[in-house]
Amino acid sequence: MDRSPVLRLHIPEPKHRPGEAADFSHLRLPRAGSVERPPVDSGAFAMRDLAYALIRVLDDEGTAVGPWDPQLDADTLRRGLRAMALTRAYDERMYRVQRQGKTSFYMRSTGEEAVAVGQACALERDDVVFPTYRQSGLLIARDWPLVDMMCQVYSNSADRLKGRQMPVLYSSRAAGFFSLSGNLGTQLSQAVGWAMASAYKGDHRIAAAWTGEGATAEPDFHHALTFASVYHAPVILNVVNNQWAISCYQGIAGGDESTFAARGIGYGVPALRVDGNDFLATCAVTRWAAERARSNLGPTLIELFTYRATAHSTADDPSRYRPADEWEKWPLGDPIRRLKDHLVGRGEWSEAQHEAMRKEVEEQVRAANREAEAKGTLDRGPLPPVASMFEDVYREMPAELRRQRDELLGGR
Amino acid sequence: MDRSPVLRLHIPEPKHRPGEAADFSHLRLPRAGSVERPPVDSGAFAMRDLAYALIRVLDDEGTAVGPWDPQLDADTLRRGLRAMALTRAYDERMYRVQRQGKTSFYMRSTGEEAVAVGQACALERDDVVFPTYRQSGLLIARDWPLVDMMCQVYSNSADRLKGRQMPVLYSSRAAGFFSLSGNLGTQLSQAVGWAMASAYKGDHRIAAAWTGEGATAEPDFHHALTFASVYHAPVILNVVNNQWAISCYQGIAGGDESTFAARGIGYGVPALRVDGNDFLATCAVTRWAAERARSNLGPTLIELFTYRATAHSTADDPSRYRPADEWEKWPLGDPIRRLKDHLVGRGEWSEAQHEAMRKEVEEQVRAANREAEAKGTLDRGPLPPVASMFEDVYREMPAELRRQRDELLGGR
Amino acid sequence: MPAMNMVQALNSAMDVMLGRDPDVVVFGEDVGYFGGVFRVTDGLQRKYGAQRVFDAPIAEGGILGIAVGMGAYGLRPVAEVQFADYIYPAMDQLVSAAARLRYRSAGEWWAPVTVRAPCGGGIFGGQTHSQSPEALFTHVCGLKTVIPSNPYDAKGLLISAIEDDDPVVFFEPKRLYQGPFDGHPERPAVSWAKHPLGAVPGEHYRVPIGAARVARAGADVTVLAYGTMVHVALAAAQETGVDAEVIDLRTLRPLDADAIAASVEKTGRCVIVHEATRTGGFGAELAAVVQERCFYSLEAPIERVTGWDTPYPHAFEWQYFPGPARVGRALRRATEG
Amino acid sequence: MPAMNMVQALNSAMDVMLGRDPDVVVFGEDVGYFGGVFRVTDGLQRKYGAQRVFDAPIAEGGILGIAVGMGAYGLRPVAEVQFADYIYPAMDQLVSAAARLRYRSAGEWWAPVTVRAPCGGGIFGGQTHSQSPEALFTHVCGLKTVIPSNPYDAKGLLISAIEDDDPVVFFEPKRLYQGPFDGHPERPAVSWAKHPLGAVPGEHYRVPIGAARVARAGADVTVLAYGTMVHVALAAAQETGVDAEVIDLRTLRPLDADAIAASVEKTGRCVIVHEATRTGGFGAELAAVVQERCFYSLEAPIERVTGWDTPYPHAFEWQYFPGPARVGRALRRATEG
Ligand SMILES: Cc1ncc(C[n+]2csc(CCOP(=O)(O)OP(=O)(O)O)c2C)c(N)n1
Ligand SMILES: Cc1ncc(C[n+]2csc(CCOP(=O)(O)OP(=O)(O)O)c2C)c(N)n1
Ligand SMILES: [Mg+2]
Ligand SMILES: [Mg+2]
Repeated sequence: MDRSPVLRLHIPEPKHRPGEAADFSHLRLPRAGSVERPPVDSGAFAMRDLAYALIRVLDDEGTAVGPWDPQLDADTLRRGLRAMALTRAYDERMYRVQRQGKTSFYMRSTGEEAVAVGQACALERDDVVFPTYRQSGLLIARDWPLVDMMCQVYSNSADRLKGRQMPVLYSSRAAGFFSLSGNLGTQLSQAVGWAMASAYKGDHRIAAAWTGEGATAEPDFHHALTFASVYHAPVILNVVNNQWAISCYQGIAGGDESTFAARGIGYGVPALRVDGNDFLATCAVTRWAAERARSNLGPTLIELFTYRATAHSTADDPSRYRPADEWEKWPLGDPIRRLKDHLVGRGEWSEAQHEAMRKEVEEQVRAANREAEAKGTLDRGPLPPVASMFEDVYREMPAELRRQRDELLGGR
Repeated sequence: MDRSPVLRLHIPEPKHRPGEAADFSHLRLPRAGSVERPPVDSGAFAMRDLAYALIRVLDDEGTAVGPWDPQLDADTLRRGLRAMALTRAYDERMYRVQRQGKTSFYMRSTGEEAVAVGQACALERDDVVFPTYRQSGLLIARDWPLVDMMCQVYSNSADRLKGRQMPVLYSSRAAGFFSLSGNLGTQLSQAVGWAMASAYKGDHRIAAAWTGEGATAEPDFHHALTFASVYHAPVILNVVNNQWAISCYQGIAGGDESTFAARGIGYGVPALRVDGNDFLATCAVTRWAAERARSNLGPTLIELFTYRATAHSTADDPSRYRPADEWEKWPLGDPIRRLKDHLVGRGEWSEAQHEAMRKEVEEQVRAANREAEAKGTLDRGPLPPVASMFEDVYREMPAELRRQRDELLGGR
Repeated sequence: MPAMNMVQALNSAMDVMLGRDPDVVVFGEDVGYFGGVFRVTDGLQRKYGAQRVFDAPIAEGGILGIAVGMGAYGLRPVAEVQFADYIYPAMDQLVSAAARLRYRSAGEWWAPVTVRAPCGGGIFGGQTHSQSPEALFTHVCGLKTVIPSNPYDAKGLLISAIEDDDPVVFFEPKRLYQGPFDGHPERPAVSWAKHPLGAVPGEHYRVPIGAARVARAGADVTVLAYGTMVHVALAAAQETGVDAEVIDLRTLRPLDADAIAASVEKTGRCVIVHEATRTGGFGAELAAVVQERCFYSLEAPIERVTGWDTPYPHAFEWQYFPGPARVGRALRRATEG
Repeated sequence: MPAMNMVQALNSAMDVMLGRDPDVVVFGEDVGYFGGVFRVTDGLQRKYGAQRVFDAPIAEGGILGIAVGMGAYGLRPVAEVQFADYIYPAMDQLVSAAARLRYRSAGEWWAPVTVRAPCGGGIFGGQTHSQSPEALFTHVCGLKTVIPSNPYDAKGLLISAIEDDDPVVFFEPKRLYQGPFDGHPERPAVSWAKHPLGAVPGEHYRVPIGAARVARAGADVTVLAYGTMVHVALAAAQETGVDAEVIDLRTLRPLDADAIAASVEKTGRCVIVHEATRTGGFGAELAAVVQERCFYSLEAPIERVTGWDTPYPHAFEWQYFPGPARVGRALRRATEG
């Protein structure tokens, strides 16, 4: 056997690094409206080409076109627009308070608001969502009080999580929002288990889970696809491909070799790939998947193609690893602007209304923050009672933990 | 949103259970020779339909047909036939000695001999293989001494593994055969790492790894595909789909929803699906994948479609969970018989030669077993020195282990 | 009362709970149609249907992942890991998810998962079918760890585990499945039918998690043991004639430290026995607790008799296993020290 | 000699080893182009190329899997797990593969893998960026576990780990990266440049694995500590005026039991300090060993000062952290007991 050429190790590299100009001209972006919409009972094999396509509803003029147009009424769209704007305003404020030292850490979802908010729009309020740290928009779209979220960010006296979790690792059972974990990926198979339980109980509720494209490499992504496929779990598995996982571009997760949606096909899980910055499109694909799940047809994998517009977190500095102008050059634009343009184009919104709304949500955030800060900030307190640290490890506090609590309180 | 019908949980069930007659008429088996052979530099997407096909070379008359015919000369085929027959004879003997109480456990690969032996035929002798317990044929095809294998099965005084491993968990660095683990799946990502190292060093050697279809659900399968894809590792990942994982039919691993080969596509890993009982076909697909790997084109995933003809292990009783006549009805036949028929058809072999060869390999096994038993059996010894139990935990025995060894030896 | 071996007792616990509580589901590799490689779930799928007792893909991490999700929904999943040696792929879901969910959500969500796994040596299973990894779980706050030593406790503890609102890791010493094992491999297996704790009520009952049991009262030395080693310790006491008080811990976490302290304060001496490797084994925690609580009563060093710090070797199972001879020597040292 | 902080010292160890041995490769999440979220691999990819220092997919189990395979080939992989809290998905490859390969193949194959992971609290990382899971690894035979407390040791130990033919889990107390931390969070960070052990040779040197270091000689009580807690113990000794002998273990497995025994035999008293949760922590093993080896010298119960048996709570980091006040109280109790 011919043994040349000698082997060599391939290490993927992004197209551009700091100091270079960003360039997305290599992206194949199908025209809006050009991707077919298969019936919800299609099999993964039959509809496999959709995993390599990109479902887009809004065209360059902001008009909704093609079979995926969810035909949402203007009120729904204005609500979505507002939730996205509120999410962004909330993020900006919380980012700022972190910079002021009032809490330890923060993570924004800037540029990705159409993921959480658009998808929330397609789910029922009692469906349970299993998000990552970048889908705070789900809580906001479900009208969860900002003050409650802020108290979590401050770990303050009114934090329902008793100061235990880092900022943004929310939990709200009442909002059907599963407790966020710092351990990437773990929520994916849990969502499948939750959905299996719902199916087992003959419930109506479905589950939806999110992961970043980077964390698809974790085992739970594989487990989620395997178990969801085998048991036809009524679950929607979402990969938010925002191009970056901290400093690693999506090629390090395998994105140069295939799409993340395509992962589903091999498991027999139908897969859709969607413009993640197109509110109408994210809502439409999620509706399709939700209908599928509710009809006992099983899981769907959705890849939401988007871009992480800001730093990974307040602990990160993206200028060290990616060109400064990437967000500017990102061809799928800003989801808020795009939905606004669509509404304006339909005569259902105006620049003035938009500007007023922007101010309104900012004021709403400011007011909420005043209220939240009054309940405490991490740097100055008040915090929850320190003895609460020993609660909830178990349902009932075992003797040894009571002893430890007393040791702490007694200063022994 | 319409919320009916109510959700229900799907639990996959095999078509037939004990007491029923087996029936494989639902299988779509393409004609031999009907599947195209793409160039080795094809992409996973371009050749994705091969993951749903079934590459077959031998037709029902035993003639080699189509583009995948590896055109092996008769000597090579006779060597392969003999290695398969030897594997089967070896398995039968070892199964029997276990039944006689001379060792604790045994696992046969009956019906799957064309996997290990056919694939070995396509690899270079210095390529390193990372098998499961059902590819002992790799060692036999590489002419590894049966006596050495038997000594491992007996954990006897000549067992190079010092009595540490359960029977069939061989290791032979000299044969390029990686140490077998009882932990399913772990070898898959290790093979990828080995292959990456080989590429990093500018070596010529490639790696090949095997897993049962059941164990594809383990995380290492996902890791292997992900890392192999990202770094273009020169590795061949093989899924032996023998329809059963102990008592669970392949649907419990997701086989009702897709093929196992199709898993590769989503990772950008080209995938082939092959008749695992067709020696010519298993050799041919492995050659294709090996050429790809050696040309720095990266990994290939191969699904070998076969049937586990006997019990999972000596601890198992398949009559409890599958129809008694499944192996008989299995449409892809017996790999040994099929290769024999081919050779006979080519005028390169005869029934009489075959019968003589069968006797010969049986005698070879019997002689080897006499030799091995003389070096000890698990029930009667002699075994390796008991103090060797403390060796090889670390390269050098730490003080605490020396103390424990002395405690054992001193009866303290 | 029916005589049951440990397999039957465990089966009966699940049977009872499946019958009482529609939220109980049982799954794992080969547990459905086949009834488990050790037959512990035999007949349950036939009785309760495949939706409640089913086979799972070979992915211990996935099994735990869905169990946590089911628990969050409100079910009481009982998941089997086929051998304790194969629990490591599930480590992240156990430690980062099951054990932490209640705490991190301040009680909003929790995962009342029971994970059953056969542990320990004695079946010539080599290093990957013989392990006793309990100490990797007893270190994890949020988890409870239970190891029964007999059919009566096995059933009562498994029922308590399934009813418990916290995640419980439930190890089953496989060498005890068929009969009490006193550490002498050459002797034929004794039947549980002949053992008082092989009398197991058919109906629902609980053995509380967190309570130890005095398996043998004695005055000279306290032996702390669990699982298989309880029987080995009893054999050692009998064979040496040392008047040992053998405590069957039953639950490792939460630990019944009061029962331990009461006994050691009485005897002044302590031998700890487990099959798991020595360094960092649960015996270390026991030794630490005993000397913390009973320092001024101790008359000799606390002895640990454990598996060696090596993997479990296939050919030397019985030289590896801490049998009655080794325990007996420790009893003598402890009483003479 | 150049002054280095711990990040620089660790970086220098890898730099030296990449320079000396073409079989050394370094990889992990964000370690390549970016140089690691704690900057420990900063500049190494630029210097040695992307084939030798590279980014990995977010899959700790996959990272360890390929590391074992690379080790089997003959490389010396140095893999980073971004936080010790994320090591659980790698548990199976660490326990079942890395730790067992040499044994199960009777020395034919082995995995000279070094796994680096930042551990411990002190950066408001909450329960998933603050853990100290060392006891889950010290229980595993076949693994070595190292935790340095200062730049000089960090470099010398990391070089030893990379050169070691056995798998080494190398935990880096992240709170010490920038300066010695004496347990008083309200005080501004002190620079390693001002600490004698911040003087780190640029070239190759080794600190042997398995050898403890006396961080402070003393007569009244032995303190066993490692990582961050060495500095806390020193602060406690100073603040209480108790003449403690502080032993920096540096390696937990293999343990320098002789050094420990020699000290405790001298002082007759022992306090063990670690940040990890108490139950089943490495302190349990230390307590067991100390009482086994020094029973007749001990004049008071061995004390354990540890993290509470709860996850690390974001808001109560400093109430959770076993600081000098708690250690000081234990010193007093031990010397008065
Ligand atoms: C198991 C685990 N490994 C590593 C990390 C550290 N980490 C936190 S976020 C992150 C990047 C995730 O990237 P991606 O999945 O693409 O999500 P994104 O941040 O882009 O939304 C990493 C590596 C973690 N939290 N959990
Ligand atoms: C991690 C792990 N989990 C479970 C087992 C127990 N086990 C051994 S073989 C087997 C079935 C494997 O089936 P498959 O992968 O299809 O291989 P086959 O036996 O058919 O060759 C199981 C569940 C194991 N060895 N390792
Ligand atoms: Mg991302
Ligand atoms: Mg199989």
